[in-house]
Amino acid sequence: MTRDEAFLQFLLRMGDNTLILGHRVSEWCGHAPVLEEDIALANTALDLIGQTQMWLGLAGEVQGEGKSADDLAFLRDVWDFRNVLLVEVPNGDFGRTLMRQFLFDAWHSIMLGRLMTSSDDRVAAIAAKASKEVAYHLERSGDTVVGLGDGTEESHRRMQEALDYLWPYVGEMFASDEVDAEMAAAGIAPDPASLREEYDALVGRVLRKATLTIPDSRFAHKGGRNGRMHTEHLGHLLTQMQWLQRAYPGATW
Amino acid sequence: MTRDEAFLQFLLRMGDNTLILGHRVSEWCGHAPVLEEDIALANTALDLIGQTQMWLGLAGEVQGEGKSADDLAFLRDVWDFRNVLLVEVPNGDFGRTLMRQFLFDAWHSIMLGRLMTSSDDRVAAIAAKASKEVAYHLERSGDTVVGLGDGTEESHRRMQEALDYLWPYVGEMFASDEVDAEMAAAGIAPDPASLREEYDALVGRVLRKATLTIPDSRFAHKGGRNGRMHTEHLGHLLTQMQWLQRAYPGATW
Amino acid sequence: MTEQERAFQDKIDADIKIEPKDWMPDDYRATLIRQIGQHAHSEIVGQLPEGNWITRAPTLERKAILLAKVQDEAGHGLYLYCAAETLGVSRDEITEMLLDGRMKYSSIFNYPTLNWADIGAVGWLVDGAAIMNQVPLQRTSFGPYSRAMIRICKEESFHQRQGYDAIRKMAEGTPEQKKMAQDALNRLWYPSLMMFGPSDKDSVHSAQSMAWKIKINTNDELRQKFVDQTVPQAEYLGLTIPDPDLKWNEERGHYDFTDPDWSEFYDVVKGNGPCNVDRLAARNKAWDDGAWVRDGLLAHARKKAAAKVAAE
Amino acid sequence: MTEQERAFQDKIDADIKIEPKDWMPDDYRATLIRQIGQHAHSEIVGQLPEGNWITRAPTLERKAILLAKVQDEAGHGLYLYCAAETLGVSRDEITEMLLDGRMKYSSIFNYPTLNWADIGAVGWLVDGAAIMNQVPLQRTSFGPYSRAMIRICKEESFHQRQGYDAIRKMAEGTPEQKKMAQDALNRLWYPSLMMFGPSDKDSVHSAQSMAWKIKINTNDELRQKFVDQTVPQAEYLGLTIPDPDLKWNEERGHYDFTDPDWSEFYDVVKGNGPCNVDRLAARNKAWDDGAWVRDGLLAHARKKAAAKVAAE
Repeated sequence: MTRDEAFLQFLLRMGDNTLILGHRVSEWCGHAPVLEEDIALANTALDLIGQTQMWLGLAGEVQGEGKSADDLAFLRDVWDFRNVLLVEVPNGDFGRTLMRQFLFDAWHSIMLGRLMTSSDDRVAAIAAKASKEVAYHLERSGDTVVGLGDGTEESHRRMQEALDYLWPYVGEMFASDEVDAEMAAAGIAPDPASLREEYDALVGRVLRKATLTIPDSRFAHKGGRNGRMHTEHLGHLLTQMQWLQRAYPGATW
Repeated sequence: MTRDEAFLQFLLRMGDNTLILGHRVSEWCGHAPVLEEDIALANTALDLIGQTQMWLGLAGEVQGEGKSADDLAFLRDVWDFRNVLLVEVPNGDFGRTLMRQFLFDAWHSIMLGRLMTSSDDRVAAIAAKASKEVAYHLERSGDTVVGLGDGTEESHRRMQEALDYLWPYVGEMFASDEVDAEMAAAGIAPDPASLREEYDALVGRVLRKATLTIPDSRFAHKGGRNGRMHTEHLGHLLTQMQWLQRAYPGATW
Repeated sequence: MTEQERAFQDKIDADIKIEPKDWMPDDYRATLIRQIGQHAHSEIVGQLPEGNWITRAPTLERKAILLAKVQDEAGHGLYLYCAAETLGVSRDEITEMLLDGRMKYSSIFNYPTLNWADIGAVGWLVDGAAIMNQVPLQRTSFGPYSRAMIRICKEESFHQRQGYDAIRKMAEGTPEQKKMAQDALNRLWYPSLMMFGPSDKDSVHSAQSMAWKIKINTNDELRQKFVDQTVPQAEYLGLTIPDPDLKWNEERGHYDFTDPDWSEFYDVVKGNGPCNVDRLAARNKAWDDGAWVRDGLLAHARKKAAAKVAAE
Repeated sequence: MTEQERAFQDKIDADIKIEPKDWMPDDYRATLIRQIGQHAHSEIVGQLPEGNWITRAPTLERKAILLAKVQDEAGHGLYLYCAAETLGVSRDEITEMLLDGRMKYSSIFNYPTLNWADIGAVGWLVDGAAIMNQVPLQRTSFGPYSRAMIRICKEESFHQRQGYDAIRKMAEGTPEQKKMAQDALNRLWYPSLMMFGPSDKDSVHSAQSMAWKIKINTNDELRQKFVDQTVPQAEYLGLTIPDPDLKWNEERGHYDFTDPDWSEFYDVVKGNGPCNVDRLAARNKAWDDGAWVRDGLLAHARKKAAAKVAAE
């Protein structure tokens, strides 16, 4: 694997994470439990779509086949996606959506913090812009997880169920492979495994405040970051997301 | 409008009804309340898909542009569909699905009975084959509507809600326009309005046994039979149904 | 008219804003609550037809624009609910009136969005008609409402330009795209004209509302203005207004046009629009499903407040 | 061994079927209930991965074939639940054991179906492996089970041929279709090998089950037979088995192949497969959502029966 091949994979991983999570969050539009949440969710989705444009834009550049961010977003099939499985699981109830957001935001904020010192200026610049947005996402999702975890009996139960369901999807964010080794060697991105300690501390702190119990298992579903085995959910998501581009190829919108 | 243009519209109406309803029913696969219902729903969907192949196959022939039934099913967009709105509304709970099925089956069986004496031999032949299947669908959906309507308090309530929701979609099946006039003049198909009396008698009899009350309104949603205004639901259905054909144009499966 | 009423009307005539703590006639208050509430509900329900296409937006940029727009609409809802609250009705109270059908929202949102060009057409026509209604309301007599309208109008005119840009892309695109644009215009033209309400001669409340400066122009004036503005835009796009009798009237200096079918309008208001049932069901589901979230966050806020008191 | 047990074993040795009313050892009954129940549950849960593609089937014919297949699987579930009922356990009872995790289903259904070629591969590989397991069970000692297996095997071999035909179309199709076929084979090969269970030397129940003719062949024998049958089919399709060490062993007259990763197998059995949670959630939801339907139909049947009695 050449450095550019690894770099492309890394960029797709970053961009597909934000693309797919942004899509999932946008599904809530008009259906949130309270108006302020509708606005906040739309805002999160909007930030993630913006970040997608930057990551996938750079991915297209590095790939060098003349593909735009839109080409990459709308014209790849399931196996070409490189997002972690966590971001593609269905929204479930509002509690699961917010728990997923928190578990991702925590990783995302730590990752972007490291990427701000990337040896690649373009990566560093994207990270600098995105990390401000994500700091706000994390503050918000963390607060909501605490509020609902330490709310009523029902909200506590639902948040614990959400955590139990999502926890097996957390480990994949810290898996390392040859792409990561290459990126670490080039100083472009950190080894994901090196983020785990900080993550556990941060997530542990918030979930304790939320009176929630982290499941006692390190088992991790994998297969998204290398595309080997996504969940069945991603294919359904793409039928919607890519519909117009697939049905009317070559049109400009 | 020439006779062939009208004939094509008529065939699309028949075939799109069975295509879209067959798709909706197939969504239940593996999720029905009891195993026998899983089997029965799959069987209904299967019959409807088979009828679709016949109607749309003939439609492609009459159109004379070399299109197959698959081309018509998988490569038209929302506005080109000619099914009544009733068949595209989402499944809802099992009660709504069965009520929709019953309201359609009743119309379908009467319609097919008339079409068996069509002046067009091909139409008569399709109707003869389909009407045997549909007689069974009607018997089954009618029995289930009676069983659930006259079951528990909850099942009665749900069936009444289903009927209230679906009733405004019934009228469209009996609307007449210049296509129908042309078909009636040619002796190919009856004027839909002429089926209403028999329908009201049949549906009234079953719903009375089901202890359900027909809403006191003749208001009818329209727009499916001429494609002017489908519901928002059809577009979402097509994203799934047409995905592979749209994503991989020209492949054979 | 009592002295109090006289003083109140004098303030309005002198273009002095009425503020929440000022005395006001009961009818003025009730009419405003109805009008502001209905406007707020329209923003909220109005998220649904556009939200219907967010997951199918064809490019990242279009998705972002649409999301931002729907987010703005929720924001407008928020301003307006706040304005209504200054009149003594809580957000939850009027939300429940929406959900059980006691209060209405703009009938235009009971029509479906069926192809991507509808998203452009909603911005162009629906927001266009809304602005036509709202611009004069910036001068309305009730202070909080007037200030909310000033903020809202600014954003709405931005949305309208974006909508026009989106439908222009379609009208100038492939034959299928152009067909989508025309189809959208065909379906949304008359419902947009209906947004101004029935002719004033058929409207019972108009005179009093105009005296109170809750309503500034007549429905027919605004409708004419909208037609006059929109027809040249459609021509520029190469689209055909679905009205064979539409034509420029040199004498009047306005377009003559066919009135919408008001029986359809009353049908939709009664609940028989293509999407009334689904729209209200969606809002009710969001509200019901969200009850545990609202309860949970409230319970947490109370615990925190109690802990703070205990610590002091 | 008691005299009763002796006589029981003699019947089995003489290939006389055991029928529900015959005396049988408690362990024989319990083992059969577990085995038949697990098989029945596999048919039911097995609807889900294939059902996942019914709404996306690429042609009307493929949709019809897939629907018919999934319908057959529900039918197989029905035969098997009936066979289990003859052993004194009701369908609702063992269904609830599936739903709360006390009983298992075949682990293969905890893998996802991710592209259309998976549907072909499931027919070719998964049904192929199932048949390999099931053909000998037509001769199993328990009469109702044996008769159910005879009906099932007939339909399964039909499914397998259809599956092979579907993946052949993919393998002979466009480059993307061929890539889908290879991708499906890559993901499903080892899980298919796992369907025969761990090596018999690691299996506790095997000896007794074979003596009772509940199990006819060893897991390893069947696995080898499956590999020997499947490798030439893959070659014919131009697909590559994802096992670099796979090769023909002239001496043994069999293919040598790499054993699956049994730690993955035990992980999946424990509940950590890619889809365990979602599969069980889907079945539980179907059951819970359907409670009112089952209750309603039962209540109606009772009313009818009562009316009939009253009329007599």
